[in-house]
Amino acid sequence: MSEKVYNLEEAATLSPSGEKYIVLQIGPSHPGSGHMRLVVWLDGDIIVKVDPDIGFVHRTSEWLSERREWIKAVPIVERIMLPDTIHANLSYVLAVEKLLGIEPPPRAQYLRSLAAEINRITSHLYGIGIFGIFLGSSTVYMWAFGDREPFLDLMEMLTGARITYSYIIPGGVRWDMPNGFKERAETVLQYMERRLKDYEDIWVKNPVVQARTINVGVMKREDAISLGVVGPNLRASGVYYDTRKHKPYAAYKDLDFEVPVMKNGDAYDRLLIRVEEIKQSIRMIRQILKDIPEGKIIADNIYNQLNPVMKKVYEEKRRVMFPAYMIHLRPPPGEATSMVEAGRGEIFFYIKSTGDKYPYRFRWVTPSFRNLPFFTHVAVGHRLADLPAIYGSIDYFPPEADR
Amino acid sequence: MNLKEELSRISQAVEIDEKKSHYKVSVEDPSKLIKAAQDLKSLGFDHVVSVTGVDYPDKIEVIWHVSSYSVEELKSINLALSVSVKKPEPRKEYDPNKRALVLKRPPVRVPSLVSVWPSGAFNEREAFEMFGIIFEGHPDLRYLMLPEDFYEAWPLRKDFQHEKMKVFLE
Amino acid sequence: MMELIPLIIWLIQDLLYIVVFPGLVTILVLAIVIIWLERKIAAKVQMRFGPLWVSKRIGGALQSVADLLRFSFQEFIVPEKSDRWAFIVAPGLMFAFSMISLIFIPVGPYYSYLFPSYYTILFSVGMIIITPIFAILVGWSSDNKFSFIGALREAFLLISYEVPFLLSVASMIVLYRTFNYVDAVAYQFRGLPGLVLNPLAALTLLIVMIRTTGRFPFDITEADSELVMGLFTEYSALFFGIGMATPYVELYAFSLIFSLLFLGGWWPAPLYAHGPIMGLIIPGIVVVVKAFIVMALLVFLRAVYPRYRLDQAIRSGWSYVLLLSVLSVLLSFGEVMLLR
Amino acid sequence: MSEVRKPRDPVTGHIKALAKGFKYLIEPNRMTLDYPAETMKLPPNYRGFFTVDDVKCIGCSMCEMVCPPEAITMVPRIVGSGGKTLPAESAPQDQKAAKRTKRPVVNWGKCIFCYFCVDVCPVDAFRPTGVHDVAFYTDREYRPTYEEYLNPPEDPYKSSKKVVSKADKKRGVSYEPAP
Repeated sequence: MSEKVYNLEEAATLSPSGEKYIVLQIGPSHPGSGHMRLVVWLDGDIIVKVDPDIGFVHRTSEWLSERREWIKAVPIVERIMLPDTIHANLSYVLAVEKLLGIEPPPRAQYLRSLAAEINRITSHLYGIGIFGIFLGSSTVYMWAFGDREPFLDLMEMLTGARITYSYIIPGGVRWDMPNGFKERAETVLQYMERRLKDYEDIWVKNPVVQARTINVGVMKREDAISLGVVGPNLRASGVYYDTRKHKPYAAYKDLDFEVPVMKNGDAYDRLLIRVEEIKQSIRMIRQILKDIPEGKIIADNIYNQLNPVMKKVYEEKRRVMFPAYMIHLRPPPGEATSMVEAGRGEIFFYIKSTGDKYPYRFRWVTPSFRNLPFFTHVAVGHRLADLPAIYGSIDYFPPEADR
Repeated sequence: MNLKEELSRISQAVEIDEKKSHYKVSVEDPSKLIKAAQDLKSLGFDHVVSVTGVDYPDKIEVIWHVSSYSVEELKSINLALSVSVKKPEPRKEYDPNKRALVLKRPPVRVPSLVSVWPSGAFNEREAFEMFGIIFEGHPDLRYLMLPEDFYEAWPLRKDFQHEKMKVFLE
Repeated sequence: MMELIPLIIWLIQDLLYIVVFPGLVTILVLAIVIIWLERKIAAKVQMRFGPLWVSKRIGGALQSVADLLRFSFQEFIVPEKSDRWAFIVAPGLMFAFSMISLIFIPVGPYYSYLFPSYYTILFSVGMIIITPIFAILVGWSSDNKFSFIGALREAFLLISYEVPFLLSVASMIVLYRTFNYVDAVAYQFRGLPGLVLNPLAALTLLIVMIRTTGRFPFDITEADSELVMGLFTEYSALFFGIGMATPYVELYAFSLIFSLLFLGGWWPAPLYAHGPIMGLIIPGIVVVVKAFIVMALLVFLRAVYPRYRLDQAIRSGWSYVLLLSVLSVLLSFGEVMLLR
Repeated sequence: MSEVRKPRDPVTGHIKALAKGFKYLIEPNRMTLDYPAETMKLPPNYRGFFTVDDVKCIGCSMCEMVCPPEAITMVPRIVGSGGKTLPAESAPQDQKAAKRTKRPVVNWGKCIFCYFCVDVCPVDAFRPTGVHDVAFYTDREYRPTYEEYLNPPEDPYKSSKKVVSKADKKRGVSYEPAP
């Protein structure tokens, strides 16, 4: 932070042409912007005001989902949050299940948590990698993206796809855990644990990284609460809040895990908290693999609607086929909300049904959208070179914010 | 703390279904909204999760979903604060660009709660451009995501006509 | 007729001097090799192959050649509002001055007859110091805010790292009591290499080298996540290629200076010898190999470090590095007093 | 969590970082596949291109209804001998004798490989082909006719070395020749 502190009220009155300031348009085609534009007012090297201009990848997911059958929203919400598809999928399905009044069986709950935790690791690795390339370290970028690979392979084994899994459906999950999954997962977890030490040496405890991130982009606890930031960024500011603990879903009630909380709220804490959450996810995956109960992976009232061919497929391949009911889901009138702790933070769904074959109102808020105040409030007063550090540390994913 | 009691003090219309974790406080009069929001904030609901509208044939319901980071008992609760405003009648107006009469759907007005919950700022901007809800008192009510040619289109209202979109659909 | 023969030999030697050591051919080959090596080292650390498919049998070593070809067939676009002449000339001048500095760096005991000078250290250092000024011109003439900020950063860094650079070279001048590379090498032949005699100056020069040639962690003027491509944002085609190559030429020049001043020059080749083979080629190879090792060490840093912020770099330039260079001068004085 | 945050002193930090980089330089941990030269043999459950069993299909249009991107269209067919279908144009003169049915065709330009259609099929008539990385060069190729759809795109890297990935404790992912 510079000694000269600009307050936001003063910054808001600046003329957009900026006679006194350099106005930088960072993005939408800029290596350090992603699919968005940051309009930055600079006084010398100091940022006076940042105006995030989002919406370049606005994909009208709400509009599309309100004009389609209920089940068709599953792939749509996934495509918005590509590094983190399971959570979008899960969150939507939870809301629909609340409307339908279906409760998935315990094995399906565990499988949901398993997929979610594997996905959380890949999502955090994605974030660490992007943070790396924003600060100039191509090694961490490549490492993190490479180390997603074993986890993506695991998910491929489980779901048959690498990114867009469409794994979770109302009432359960679509595929059961295949043979050999547990052994492979254990190998991958051991690999990741060993690699985290490498990350520590070359990235987390690298003096250059520490110089770039410690006391940069400080989000104080009170600000974090009043600005409503989410996820690891919130916990880095010292707020103990995790949807998995406070609004438990899937199998998180039964799992034993800690929620890492830091207190400084700077970019370095936000980096550390992601590393810690990877460790917790590894711990949770071990528990799930150990404790996973036997049984069906789909709710009974859906299983009973399967025809004999489908039941045979289910017994042989442990694959759930859709009864015709799935196409014509018509939840009773009412509204439901659901919240899920995704890799970047909390996804919120608000769905209103009028008993029709389409959702009447489909509203969702993604974590990146709620992390936007980092640009408008935290970046002010820092140097231009701190902007990528702040951007990278909050793990902002523009398509996710635009929806 | 008995949540139901506290909430019913704020407004008469309170729906609570703990099994479905559904909590909703409806305010009849938009002018009482800020008071209700302040009361909720003093209860401990300190941040806005989502601000959205729901378009009905005759009215628009504006919903603030709020939750708490600071009060331990409220962390598991996601509360909806809703207010309904009647939609003004759409009227035909001459559009010099199209050289024709076009149907104008006037926006509705509700007080902005940014002064109470700063975390709703971006959400309210989104609700403004999607539903045509003017949040009075919002410090920076601009279009957020939509481009300029969607000016006053209010795309998430049910009567939105998407002539331009046909090209993209097929 | 017979009296022409020595002249012809001199001509051949001068030609060799300019073209081969440390001259044009070597720098071209070395630039290609070092760019390839940089990418390969980074790829090794980063768990991937690196350039491979251009020439698969030799590990993709011709990738840089392919890039050069691509650059030379691209369209060169001059932005409408740029300062046209400066925009075109500045990268060339920047490249030229970094090349000129090479002429004053002898790689063997052979004294060129074209550039005989007793002050080769001063000349080469002077020429290297001029190049960043043209870098600032490049940034200024583009009429792009990112280039402009890049130019400002270059200017700030130039000033803050020039002094330690000059002081570290000055400390070696004090130590060797000469302005001449050959005498400096001769001094090291008689005793220990400069690295042992004055490690502080060596460290300072290394840091300055990293900074001036824009290696990590001082990759500040073209920090791509902030400034797109820094100075060269608006450039395209061969001019962009020149912009990419100049730091490597500077890196080569710096590494030659480093190996001559600190690594014993062309030791273990004989100190004084005559003829193009013993006087130029063999010592040249030795020096270039040493310089190459230094270059490889510096390009390896890319695989380890992110970049510092501008103010951090400037602060350390004016504090730690300056302190180091002042100490190195004092150390040299001390050693000179002691040895006398 | 404060012990995690404790900063390392710069000298140790630099040395450790450099040492780690150097370790990976001499002992590389290569993870990438030499892609077109080696390609993956896809696991049986991989969601790649798929085709329909002409005989099994009953033309119920469920797949068309569930398809989220509306990529599936049903084309009219008539039932021929042995359960195989014929194009509707080749119907015999006596229209009433022809048994009419429908068959699905997937527009690959729209398909998102969610496999909802595969799962909704009441007779399990779709089957995956184990092909994934296909490039189309014209718009026409995206939209196959039904006959083309029965023979989905071929693997363009047939001649390359086929490998399968394996979890590895040391390297994360290693590749071994496909069985």
